Parts: sequence; structure tokens; C-alpha cells
Amino acid sequence: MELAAWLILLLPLISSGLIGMGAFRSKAVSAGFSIGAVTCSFLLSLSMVANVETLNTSINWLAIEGLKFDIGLQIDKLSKLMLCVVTGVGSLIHIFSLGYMKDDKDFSRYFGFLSLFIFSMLGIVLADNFVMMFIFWELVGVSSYLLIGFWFEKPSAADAAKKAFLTNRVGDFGFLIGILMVWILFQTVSFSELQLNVQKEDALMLSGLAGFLIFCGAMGKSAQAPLHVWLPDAMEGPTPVSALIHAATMVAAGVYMLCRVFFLIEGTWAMEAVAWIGGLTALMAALMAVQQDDIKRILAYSTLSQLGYMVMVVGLGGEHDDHYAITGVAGTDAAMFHLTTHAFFKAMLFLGAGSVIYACHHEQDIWKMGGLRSRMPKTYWTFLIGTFALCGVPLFSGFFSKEAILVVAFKESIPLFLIAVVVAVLTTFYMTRLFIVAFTGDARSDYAKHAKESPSVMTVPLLILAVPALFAGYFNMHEPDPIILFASVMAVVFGFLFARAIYKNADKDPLPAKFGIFAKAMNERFWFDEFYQWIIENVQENLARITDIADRWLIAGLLVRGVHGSTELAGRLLRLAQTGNLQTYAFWFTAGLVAVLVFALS
Amino acid sequence: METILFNIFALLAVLSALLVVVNPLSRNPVTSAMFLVTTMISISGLFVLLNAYFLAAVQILVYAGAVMVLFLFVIMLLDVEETARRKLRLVSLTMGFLSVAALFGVYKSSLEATYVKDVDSSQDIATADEIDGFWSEYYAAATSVGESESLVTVGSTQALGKELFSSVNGFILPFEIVSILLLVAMIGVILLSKKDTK
Amino acid sequence: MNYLFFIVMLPLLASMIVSFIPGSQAKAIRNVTLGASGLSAILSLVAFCTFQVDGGLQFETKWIWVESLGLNFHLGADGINIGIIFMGAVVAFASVCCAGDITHRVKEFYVLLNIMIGGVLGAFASMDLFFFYFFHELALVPTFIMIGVWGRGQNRNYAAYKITLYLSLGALLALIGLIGVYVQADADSFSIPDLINKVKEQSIDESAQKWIFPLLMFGFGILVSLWPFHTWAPLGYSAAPTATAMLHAGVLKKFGLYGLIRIAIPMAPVGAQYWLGILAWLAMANLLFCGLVAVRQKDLNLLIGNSSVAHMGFIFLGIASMNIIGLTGAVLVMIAHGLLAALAFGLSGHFYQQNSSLDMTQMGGLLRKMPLAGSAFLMAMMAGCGLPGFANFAGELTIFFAAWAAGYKLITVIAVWSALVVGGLYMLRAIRNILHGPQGGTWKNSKDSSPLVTTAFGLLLALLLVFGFAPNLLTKGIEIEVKKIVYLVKPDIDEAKHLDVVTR
Amino acid sequence: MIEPTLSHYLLISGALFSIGLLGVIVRRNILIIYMSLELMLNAANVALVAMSRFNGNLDGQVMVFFIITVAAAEVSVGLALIVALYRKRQTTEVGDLASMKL
Amino acid sequence: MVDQLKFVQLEMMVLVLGLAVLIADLWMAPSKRRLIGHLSALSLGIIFLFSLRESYVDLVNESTDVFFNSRYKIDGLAIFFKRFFILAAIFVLIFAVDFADRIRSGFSEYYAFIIFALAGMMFAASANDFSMLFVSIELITITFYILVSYQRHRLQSLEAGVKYLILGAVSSAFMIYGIALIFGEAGSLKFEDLHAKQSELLGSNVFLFGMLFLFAGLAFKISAFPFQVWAPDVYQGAPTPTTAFLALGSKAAGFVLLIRLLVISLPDLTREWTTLFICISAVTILYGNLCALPQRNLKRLLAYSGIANAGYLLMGIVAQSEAGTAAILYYLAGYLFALITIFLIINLLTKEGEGEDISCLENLNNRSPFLAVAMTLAVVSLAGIPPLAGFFGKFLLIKSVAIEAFGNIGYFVLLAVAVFGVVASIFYYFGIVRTVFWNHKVDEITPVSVGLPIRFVLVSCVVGILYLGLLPNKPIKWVESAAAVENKSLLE
Repeated sequence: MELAAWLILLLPLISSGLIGMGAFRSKAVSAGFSIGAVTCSFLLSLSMVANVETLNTSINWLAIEGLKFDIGLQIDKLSKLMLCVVTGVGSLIHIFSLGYMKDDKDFSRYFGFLSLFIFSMLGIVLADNFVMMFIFWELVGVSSYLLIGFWFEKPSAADAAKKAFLTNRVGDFGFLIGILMVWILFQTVSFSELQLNVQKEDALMLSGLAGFLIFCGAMGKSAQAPLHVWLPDAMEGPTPVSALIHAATMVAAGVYMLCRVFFLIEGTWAMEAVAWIGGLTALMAALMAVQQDDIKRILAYSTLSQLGYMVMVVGLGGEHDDHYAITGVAGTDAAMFHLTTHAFFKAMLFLGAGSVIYACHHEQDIWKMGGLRSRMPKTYWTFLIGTFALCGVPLFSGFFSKEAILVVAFKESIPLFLIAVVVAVLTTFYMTRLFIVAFTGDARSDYAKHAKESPSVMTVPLLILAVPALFAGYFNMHEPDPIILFASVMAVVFGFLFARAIYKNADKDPLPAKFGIFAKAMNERFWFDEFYQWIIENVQENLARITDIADRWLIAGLLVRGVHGSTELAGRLLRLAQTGNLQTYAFWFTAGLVAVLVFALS
Repeated sequence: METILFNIFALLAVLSALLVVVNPLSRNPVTSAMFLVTTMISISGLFVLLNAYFLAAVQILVYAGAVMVLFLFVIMLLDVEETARRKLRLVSLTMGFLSVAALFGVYKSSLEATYVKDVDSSQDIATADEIDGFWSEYYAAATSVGESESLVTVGSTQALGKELFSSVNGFILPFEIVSILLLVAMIGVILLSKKDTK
Repeated sequence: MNYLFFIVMLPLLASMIVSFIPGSQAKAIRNVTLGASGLSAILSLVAFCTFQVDGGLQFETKWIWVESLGLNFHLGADGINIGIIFMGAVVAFASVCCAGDITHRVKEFYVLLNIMIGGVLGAFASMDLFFFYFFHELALVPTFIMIGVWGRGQNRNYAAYKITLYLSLGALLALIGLIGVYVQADADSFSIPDLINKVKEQSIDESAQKWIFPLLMFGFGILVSLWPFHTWAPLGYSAAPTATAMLHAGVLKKFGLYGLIRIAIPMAPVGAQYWLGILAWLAMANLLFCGLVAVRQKDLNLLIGNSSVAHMGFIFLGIASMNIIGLTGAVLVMIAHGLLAALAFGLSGHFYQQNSSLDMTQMGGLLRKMPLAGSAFLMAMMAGCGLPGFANFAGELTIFFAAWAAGYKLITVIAVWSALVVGGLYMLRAIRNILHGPQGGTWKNSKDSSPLVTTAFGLLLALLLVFGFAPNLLTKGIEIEVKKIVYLVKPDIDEAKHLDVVTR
Repeated sequence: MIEPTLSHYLLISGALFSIGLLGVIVRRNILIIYMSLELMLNAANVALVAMSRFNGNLDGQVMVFFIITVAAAEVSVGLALIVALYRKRQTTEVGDLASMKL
Repeated sequence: MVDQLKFVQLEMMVLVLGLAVLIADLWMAPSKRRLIGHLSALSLGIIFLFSLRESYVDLVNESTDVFFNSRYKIDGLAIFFKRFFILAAIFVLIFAVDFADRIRSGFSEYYAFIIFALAGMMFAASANDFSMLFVSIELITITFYILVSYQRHRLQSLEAGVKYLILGAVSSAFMIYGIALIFGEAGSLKFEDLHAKQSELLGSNVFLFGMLFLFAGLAFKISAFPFQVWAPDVYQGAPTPTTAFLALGSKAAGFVLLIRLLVISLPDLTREWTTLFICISAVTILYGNLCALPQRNLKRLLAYSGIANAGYLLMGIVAQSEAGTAAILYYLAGYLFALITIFLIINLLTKEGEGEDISCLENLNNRSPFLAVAMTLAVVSLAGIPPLAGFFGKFLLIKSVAIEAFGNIGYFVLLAVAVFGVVASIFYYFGIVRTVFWNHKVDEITPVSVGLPIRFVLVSCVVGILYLGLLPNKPIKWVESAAAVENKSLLE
């Protein structure tokens, strides 16, 4: 079984390597390798679920006295669940891509990058220690970079890729410092050993800081405020990529990691920080989503918001209970639960959006769509299922997982609970808005008028994804709490009614006119980007400019050229003694001698 | 007697040397040359006082005779007329004078440091006080070395000859080298001063 | 007579052969050089593979040279330098592959290039202080001429002087320090192992060490562009012809670091402890300051040059940590950065050859135009900002842990920031400006790299990846030697115990 | 009256030497500079003879003998040089000899 | 008397050769002047071989008292310098033959003067008392007065001659006055007596004053600060072979006497004056190197570099040890080869009447690769880059000072200045390399023809530079024994 575990990890790498080494010349072979690899990984993951309780295996990567880094696989409930999500959703998206990307000239490169991404993601999932996780964390970052910037000739895509990578790096900075702190505190980076040590150590305050720093990593990957700015821009990548990376897997990595190392932050002040950051992110992103017009961006903000949910609930913690099957902690379990369901329905939504975009010739503005219901029935229905799941309409998967979160929030923190409910209302609101505007009414552009249903290579994955989106919730169904049930149903109802009231038959968004500055704020994403832009231009660039000037003028100029110049000047001055006049020489001779005499005899 | 002669010769030497270098009356090199002759002669007088009779003779022969003749000859040959008084370079003059004065000052002070060390313990303090200050400091330093018996022999030409040529003393080697030097100088002078054939 | 001897001597031999080939036979000249450096690269691979990790000094050649001064021609390799020599030989081969852009006075160029290669390899293979120094200087003179004659741009004259003066100054300061060691240790031999043994038995007077170490530290530091003595590097590299820049930035620059580890610290351990704190701060300045400077550069070569200076900060930081982890990491980064810098300068040389300009604002979309070189450049930049999978990451990560363990907390934080964020910033800017975006106007006619050049790039990348995936290939040997050095500085080392709880 | 001592002789010789040196520094006529040089050498002679006398050692006088010879040679070469120079340049002023400087 | 002649056999041979050249000139046609020069060089070569004979070297072991009342000394140091001078003279003679076209008349005498100057230097190498010192120095100097002003048709040559003569005479006067004072205090002219009375003499200000005067005279010869001002003008004006010989022979003669006087005879005094010598050495290094920076006339440049090199060599005196002396010897040997090479090449590349501007080296790389390589090697050696002769010289010098360094801050300052000086010197030395190798905008390339004898000299010099650099084992032993024998015999 160890071999199988390694294969899960390595197959995508091999595929990516082979594509890179030359298989790229043939589209079919590249795609075959890539899809084969991820599918095999999926099947192997399923067999893991079936056959293995837990499994640990490792090989050494770097060992120096006092320092030992392994590449190790840790297969337990948590990682098995995540494996299935990643490879399962991944497989479907690979297949979807076949259709979506079939005309692209860099088709092979695309699949090579996809495989690389799957490899990196699986590395995070399987990692059994911090360093390995960090390694794959970075790799995920870079493969995401490559995929976002896949259409690198488009300046916006190239910039978005850069932005994503750098924002992630800021998070990783904290992550790495956190790892260093953990290492120095507990002399280990291995999760299992840490779990043992942490209980022994009584350095809560400091480990809280370590935990928070590690959370910074999650903040980057899972796009929590204030590092969330990259995710909407990342929609510049091909839509399947958005579905895979920016909805189902990569962004979930932060949540996954938090669940993995929850023991580190448990009981420390870091928990509260995590919870509030998550909650605020959820609220803020939901608000932003309300005023977006780009179909993918709406979904992106919705993703942000849902991730905020998950992070929040991780931070809330909740009770330990064996009932909770995966991690044993209510909050993390809820988070993982929502992560799983979200992965399915959000991937499906993105693929649906992709299908729409494909059909509309890469038109992404929802106000230029409309009336797609009749022209793209399969997409329509699956999108509807996804929307219901996301909104938490009862009996859809999202309903159960969201409820699990609300339960925990209700128990642990009423303010956050209220926020969560508001977010739920907003979620329904903006999803309804999207749905109504894009799929119902009349077509508002030529593209939308002539849109056709996508080919089956794209719709079949959609249909397949619809199944778990509908039913994934039942695997972890609990006795519903009446208050929570009420709250969540009301949220859905209110959200739906508001949206319907506003957007039914609307040709353009009426909100800006009504709410003015507030709507603008939402549309402009609360000016986060502008703020960062300002920081980059005024702080970062100026700092660099000052250093550059210091380097150019102070060190290279004043110091180096100064020394050089003054040396030469000294030479020119000194040789003025050589007047060519003999008597001056005689005078120098005498004067020098007097000096020597005085020096030596006194 | 010796003292009087010494004073005369010394004064003469210094005065005429000064006149060689800074003659307010004449800027003609010939005048300088003439005063140089006077200096040489005074110096040879000093030599006599120091019992170096042979050297005194050589001094007059070589310097006052040969070298000065050479000088005059060249002056005549070049027919250098009286050099026009150029503008005095006051700064360089002062600098030169100061540096030389400083040199002389250091020299004088080191002479004092060496020879006037025990002026206080000297018996002739009273006498020292009486006489002119400039010389007085040196009076006490009358070293006794000079009073040795060899004084007479020191001056003799015979002794000098023996010193020069005896194989024990080893001065024969430098002497021979000097002869080479003269040869070189001779040829050199010919080469430098002859007119180009081409 | 063994691998090592031939590795060093083959290029020198080739320089002699080339000097007898008529200048019109450019192809023959190039082939001889390629053959010699290729052969020495292969030999170095063999040597690297047959190297016994725990076998101490190997592949020795020892001839007595100047008896009275105790100078020997002594080549040898142990865990620390075997990797560097391997790297050096490969970089040398790659640099010869990339030297095709030289079209005038070919013969002279290759004579000098061969001498430089011999010097570079010899410097790291020498186990005798004198030859260590000598080989370095042997490489220096060709550098001067090569930059001056075949260099680029208006500044090349100034750059040639600057690089030469700086390096001479560094070398001389170090020489004074070395002589100080020799004198103070009352030694009768310049052999490095002998000297270390001698110092081990009877260490140098502490106050003297405090004089000697800074001499060595700043002397060697200048050779490695230690802040604020770094300005020669970007300027020199941007003016140098491709092969020279590759060799110098890749290999020769590591000479000072090698000297610090190999000589300065073992000889003056007390002085080292006294001064290393300062070195750590300077390392930080290297990282942050030069990183920020790199951000502002518009010329690709200046960017790479500044980033390479910044990367030196990691190595200094590793050395300043003065523990096994740190020194091992330092050597690891030395090797990794050598490959990387050679790759980066090789690529920029290729770009320059295509368009005679490296102004990044005028470039763009090259990934489409030259997929091979472009991909290589992408990977090089990624390696440069410390992406896992490349050897740089392994080394940098190790150094962070070491520096953290050594208590340089603030410095580590800043170093991590510079590595991850600032490093990412300028590397990504380079990619964005050069590879991404619409195609730059003047680049329409540029061609992708030729097979030979591609091989060179591929070779360097492959090694970067190999050492990145399996850094243990290098660290095993390094660790053994480094341990000896650390124990010299901290005989009652408690740290090993402290970090004993091995992490999995 | 006091007997002249070594110091007196040395002082006289020092004075002569200084005057000679002054001449070299301030006089611009090469011929006079030569004469000043002769003065300097003669000053040395006085010192040597005096030293010889007060040391009771003839070596000094031998030295003087050499010096006289050398001085003669020197001055003859010098004068020959002046002749050559005068032929070329019609000058005996040092101030005119500054074609090489810095 | 006669039995003592064997001690001066080498010098005798040289003198006889000089006279023979003069006589041969009488009936040899002017067209044969090359022959005379080459023959005399050849004869000097034979004399050089003769100096290598064991029977000659064995003279070292004979009691020093028996000959010339120990006013003359044969020891390792003396023999080393005699060989050095002969070698230099051989090269300069061959050089002079090549140069003879530019001398209007009296070329045979020119050779003869070189030979006589050589004799003076050889005597100086053995001088062990003040009479010998004075006489041999004067023989050298007066010969050089003539050699410097030999090109009577060139005003610069005459001007240089006058300057050298007057300043040289001043320095001689200082020297002789110093000797007078020293003699007065020590009561003897012999160095050995000085050594015996050292401690007593140190208390006498007059003696110290005399020593400083004497030092000034010698410092003039080696062109050490502040007695260096003459060098650039004289180097520039003199005929190039003379310049070469002046830079080598005169300087080395000064150094051998300084070594004998300061290091061997009066070590206590030198120790007393360490600070003074450190200052002089440091300032000389600085002055020479700094002034050379903006210099474009090659001969002047070499003069300044010669001043700087005098400063480096003084470090060996400062070191006050056998090692220091050995270092001086090694340095001088390396300096010999490098300087001859450079001067020869300068001469080959400049025509009569043209300045020796650095631009004459342009395109040398194309015009004659051989000369370019030789020039580069020589210059790089001077710059002190291993593995060439110059490096080892500097290395040994620095080492000899560094051994003393840890006890006196002054030594550190000196080392620092030395390092700074070397770096600064790299600037102008590499400027020469630069001119040789780049700057090529000439349409047609005129190859430089190099005659066989010159080629021979160049090759020997290059070999010498490489030999001293690459295989320094034996040379270092030689200089060490040369430096050591003296001290031992003195201690006994």
C-alpha cells in the first residue's frame, strides 16, 4: 500500500515531467498522460479509503546533524477525505478541460501545468510535516502562478499571476517564520511528533504567535483578508483552472492545513484571531460579490466568502467529540465538511460558468447574458443545483455543511453567528442575482442569443459533479437544531426574495443608483486593491527607489567613485611637487631632510 | 696665535663663501669664482691649522688651481655676460633660506647636544662666561682627543702616503677606484663637450 | 595524478594548445576548448560519484614546491569542495558552450577563457594556501582583459577596472590575513590541513585573532561582494562577455566564501565568534538592500547581478550562524547559486546576442518567441526566488533554520522576507517584463537557443533539480567536514545536543 | 683667547655647507650652483680634517683626498655638460630647464 | 697586496673589459659598433659564469680581515648583488647596442661607461667602509651623469643630465658630510667598527645627525621620499638604456649599501628609527603610486612606479631581519626582469624624437603578440599578481614585515599602505595591459621587428619572470643564503 500511496503523489509529477520532456508535441498524448495520472490517483485514493486506516511512510530529503527534513506521507481520515476531493474534482476538471481548451495552441502545456498542480496539491494533502507542507505550499503557489498566467501574452493575465504569487508569498513569509518558531520551540516539524509535544509544552503564548504566523500561510492560500486580493484577479486564468484551483482545491489548502495543525492554535489567542478574520472575510467578500458583474468574479467572491466561513469555524474550535468523524473537533470537522461540499458545488458552478463563457465566446459580463436557460439546459440545471447547494437550500449538500458551521458558531460566539447568518442571506442574494440575470429573461447580447449548449465532454463532468453537489451532505447528516434550521432557511428565503424583487427583469443593476457610495464601495471591493497599489507605489517602490539611489549615488558614487576620485586627485596634487625646476627639487630635498632630521632627532 | 689665525681664516672663509653665493655688488660669475678661490685658500689655511699640510697644498693646487681655472675657462669659453637681474622670487628665496637655516639650526643643536653636554661641570666656567656668547658654549667641549701625541705625525705627508698605499690599511682599493673614476670623467668630459662630427 | 589533477589541468593544457592553433581556425579552437572543458566536466562527475563521503581528503596530488616557505602544489577534495569543483566544471563547460557569441579575436578569447577556467577550478581544488590564492589571481587577469576587450556597453572600461581593483583589494587584504595566520601560527607550511592542525594544537593568540579575522572576513567578503563592497558585481557582470560572467558569477565569486569557511574560521575561531555577529548584519544588508536595488533595475543583467549579490547574503548568514546546519546550508547555496548564476547569465547573454539590448522595458513575450530559452529563464528565475525543487531552496531553507537557531531572529525574519517577497518581486518582474505580455517590437527576429546552448542550459537546470530533489547528495559530505570546523569554534558545543531531537 | 676646538671647526664647516646649499637653492646660474656645490664638498672636507685631527686618525684625511679627486671629476663633467648645454640652448640658467615636469 | 687581488678578480675583469672596449674602439670601424657591444655583453656573460664558479664563491669562507683591512667584503650578499649587476649590465648592453643608432657619437664609450658603472656597482656590493662606499657610489654616479646626458643633441637628455648632476652632487655632499660626522664620532671609517661601537654611538646626536645625512644621500640613490623628486625627470630625459640601468643598478647599489649599513652594521639604530623608516617607506609607496596614476608618459610612469617600488623595498629594511633582506633580494631580481622587458619594449615602439606616451603601446597585441605577452607578463609581475616574480617579491616583503607586525601598530599602518599602494598600482599597470590589448582603430598594422639579440634578452627576461614565479624554490634558497651568510659571519 505504501507504493500506492507514493504513486498517488508521484503519478501527476511523472505525467507533468513527461509532458515537459517532449510529450507536448502531441495534444492527445499529453492530455492522455495527464488525465490518466489524475484518474489513477483518484482510483488509488479510493482504494486507500477502502483499505487503509492510517499509513505513514517517509523518505529522507535533507538531513544534517540537528536538522532532518523528510518527505513523508501521512494518510489518515483527514487526508483521505481531502485526497478524494482533490483527485475526484481534479479528474472531472481535467476531462472538462479537454473540451474547454481544445482549440488552444498551448493545449499540452496546459495539461502539463495541471498535472504539476495536482502533484503539488497532493503533496500538501499528504504531507506529514511542516517543511514538506511548505515545499508543496510553494509549489502550489507556482503552479497556480503558471496556470493563472497561462495566457501570458494578455497583460492582465500576466499581472494577475504575478499578483497571486506575490500575495501568496507574503502569507508564506509568515508561514515560514511560524515553522521556524515551532521548530525552535518543539524541535520538530513533524505533525505527529508536534501533536505529542505540544501538550507537554507550556509556551502557549508563544505558540499562539507561531500558530498565528502559520495561519498567515493559510491566509495567503485561502485568500483571507487582507490577503484576499489575488483571488478575484486570478480569474484571468482559464475557467477550469478557476474551478479546480480557485474554488475546489488550492484555496481549500489553507483550511485543510489549519485543520491539520489545529492542535497548535487550540487554546491560544490565535484561535480568536483566526475566527474573526474568517468571519470578517466572509462578510466582506459576500458584500463585494453583491456588486460584481463578471460571472467568474461573483463566483470568486463567493468562494472567498465561503472560505471565510470555513476559516471562521476552524477558529471557533468547538468541542471535542468522537461523534465528529474526521478530526475530532467540532469546528474543524465542520470546516472540512463544508470544504468538501463546497469543493463539489463550487467546482460545478465554475465549470458551469465556464460552459456559459465558452458558449458566449468568452463573454463574462452577466449583464450581457440572459435567457440562457432555454439554450443551455444542461448547464442551466446543473448551475441551478450548484446555486441551491451554495445558498444552502435545504436538502442540498451545502445546507448540511453550512448548518454544521452555524451550529458551532452559535455555540461559541454569538456575534460571529450573526455575521454568519448575514453572510448566508447575502449569499443567497447574490447567487440569485447572478442566476436571474444570467439565465433568465432575455438575451442581452448577440453572443448570448446564439449561445449553444457545450459539448458533452464539458457537460458530462458537470452532470457528474451535480451528484455529489446534491448528495454529499447526507454522509454527515446530524440532528438539526431548530434555531439553526430556522435561521438558515430564513436566510435563504429572504435572500431569494430580495434578489428576485430587485433583479427580476432588470437590464442593469439598480443598486448603484439606490445605494450610491455603498454600492460603489462593494463594486470597488472596498478599495483594497487601490490601497495596496498605493502601498506598493508609495512605500515599497519608494523604498526600493531610495535604496537604489543610495546604492547608485552613495555607495557606488560617493564612496567608490569618491575614493577613486580622491585618490587620483591626491596623485595630481602630489605630482605638483614635480615642477621641473631643479631648484625646487633642491628645496624639497632640503626641506625633506629637515623634516626627517627633526622627526628622528627629537 | 692659532686662535687668531683660526678666527681670521674662518671669518674669511665664511665671508667669501657668502660672497660667492649672495654677492650684492656683482652678478658676474667671475666675481663669484674669485671669491671661491678666497674661500679655498682660507680653507687650506684651516687645514694647516689642523696639521693637514699635505691636504692644504692639494687643496690649493687642485681647487684654487685646477678647478677654478676650469671654471674661469668655461666662463670665458661660453662668454657668459653678466646675467641680467631677474625678478627676485621672494617666496622661493625665503623658503630656501628658511629651510637652510632650519638645517643649520638642527645641526647646531645636535653639536651642542653632543659636545656641550657637561658644560656645567667644566672647570672653565668662569672663562666661558667672560667670552663672547657665540663661542662660549663650545669652549667647554675642548675635547682632549686632539691633544694626543700623534698630532705631529698626523699631518705628515709620509704618514698620509703610508695610510693610502700600505696594503694593511686597504685604502689602496678605493684609490684605484678613484683612478678609474678620473678616467671615466676624462673620457666623459671629452665626449660631452666635443662638437658633433656629423 | 588522478581525476582532480586532470580536471584542473585540462583547461590549462587546452589554453596552451589553443595558443598554437592559428587564429583563423576558430572552429578548431572552439572544439578544443569544448573538448577540454567537457572532459573535465565528465571527470568531475566521475570524481563526484566515486567520492567517499566519509573518506576525508581524497584525490590528492602533492608536490613539494617551495620547501623553505612550505609551499606545496597540493590538490585535494573533501566533502566541502568536491561539490563545488563538480559545479565549477559543469559551469565551465556550460560557459564554453555559451561562448559562441564571441566573433572577433576568437583565439585570444579562448586562451584566456581556458586559463580562467583552470584558475577557477584550481582555486577550489587547492589544499595549499598559496595555490589557493594563486589560482584565484590566475583567473583574475583574464577577467580584466575579457571584460575590457570583449565586454559590452560604454561602461566596460570602468567595469573592468572596478572589478579588478576590488578583487585585488580583497585578495590582498585576505593575503595579509593569511600571512598573519602563517606568522602567528608559527607555521612552516602553507598547507591548509597542516595549518589547521597546527592551530588546533596551539591556537593563535586571541587578540591577534581579532585582528586576523576581520582582515580575512572583509578581504574574502569583498571578493563575494559583501555589502557595502558589492557595487563591482552588478556592474562587472553586466559588462562582461557571457562566458566570463557565467564563470565569475557562478564559480569564482564563491572563492571568498570558500575561503571564509575553509580558512578564516578554522584559523581564527575566537576572532570568528567575535566578528560573526557583524557579518550577520552585513549579510542582512546584502539581502535586503541589494534585493531592493534589484527591484529597481531596468537592465536584466543589472537585475541578475544585484540579485546575485543579494543571494550572497544567504551564504554569509549561513556562515554567521556558525553551526553545522548553517555552514552546510552555506555550502549548499554556494553550489546552487553557482549553477543558477551561470544559468541566468548564460540566458541573459543569449538574449543580448539576439537583440544587443537587455532593457527590460523594451522586451516582452519572449516565451512565445523562444520557448526553450524562455522556459529555461522561467525556471531560472523561479529557482532564484527560492522555489522548492531547485537546490537553492534546500540551501536557503537550511540557512533560515540555522540562523534562527543561532539566535539571529530579527535578521532571519528580514532574510525570509527578502527571500520570499522581495526576491519574488524582482524575479517575477523580470518574467513579467521579458517572457510575458505582448511581444516587444525589436524582438521579432530573435531566434531560440541553438542545441549546444540549450544543452548547456539543460545541464545546469538538471543539476539544480537533482540537487534540489536530493540535497543529501551534497550535504552528507559537507556536513562531515563542516562539523570539524564548527567544533573548532565551539569545542564544547551544546548546540548539537540542543537540536538533537531530530525532526521528521 | 681660547683654543679653537672641534666644535668650532664643525661650526665653520656647517656654515660653509649651509651657504653652499643656500647657493644651490637660490642661485639660478648653473655655474654658480656648481661653485656652491664645491663649497658644500669643501665644508665636508673641513669637517673631515678636523675630525681626523681631533681623533688622531688619518683616515679622515685619506677620505678628503678622495673627495677632492671626486669633486674635481664631478665639476669637470658638470662643466662639460654646461658647455654642451650652452651649445644647444645658449643658457646657463636653471630656470630654462623645465621641459620635463609633473 | 697581490694575493689580495683574487678577491677583486671579478671587478678586475670588468674593468679590463671596459678598458678593452675603449681601446678596441680606436681601430674598429664605426660600423662594427654592434660587434663591440655584443662582444662585451658576451664577455660579461663569461664573467657572470665565472662568478658562479665554486672557487669564487669559496672566497666567502676566507677570513675577511686579510683583504683590504675589511674595507671590502665578499659574502653572500655581495656575490648576489655582483651577479645581479652583471646580469643587468648584460641586458642593458644588448639594449644599448640596439639603441646605438640614437647616439650620434661615442657608442663604444657608451658601452664602456656602462661597464665602468657596473664596476662601481660591484665595488659597492662589497663596500664595507665609508671610503669604499663613497668612492664606488661616486664612480656609479659620475658615470651616470655622463650616461644620462649622452644624447647631446636632445635637450631633454642634457636637461636630465644637469638635474641629475646637481641634485646628485648635493646628495653626495650630504652623504660625505654625514660620513665626516660619523667618522668623527666613531673614529673609524669601517662598518665593523661602527657595529662594535653601536650602543655607544647611539647616544651621540652628531652621529645620528651624520647617519641621517648619509641616509639622505643613499635615499636619493634609491629615490625614496622625500629625496625622490629627481627621478621622474631624469628617467624621462635619459637615453632609455641608461634609464633602465639607472632604475636597476643605481637603486640596487643604494639598497645593498643600506642593507649593509642599516640592517647588518647598525641594527640597534634601525630599530630605534623604525617609525622613521616606516613613515618613509609608507610615504614613498603612496607618493609613487599616487603620482603614477595620472601619468601617461611611460618612462615617467616607470619612474613613479620605481619610487613606489623603492618604498616596498624599504619594507625589507624596516623588517630588520634576514627574511627582510632576502625579500629585498628577491624583489630586486624580479624587478630586474620586468623592468628590462618593459624598457626594451618601450624602446622598440618609440622612435627618436617621439614621446614615450602610453599610446605607443596601442595595437601592440596585433603588431607583435610576442611583445604583447612579454609586456603583459612584466607589467602584471610588477603589479604583484601570482604566479609571477613580482608577487613573490611582495609576498616575501609583506611577510617579513608581518612577522614583526604584532607588536607595533606602525607595521600595520605600513601593511595597510602597502596594500593600498598595490591596489592603486594595479590601476596604472593594468592601464598598460589595457592599452596593449584593446583600442584598435588602425587601418593597417605595422609589425614590429625584433632583432635576435633583443629577442634573446626578452625571452630570458620572460623566462626569468616565470622562473622566479613558478619555481621559486631554489631562488628563495639562494636569496635566503645570501641574506643569511652575512649575518652569521658578523655575529661570529
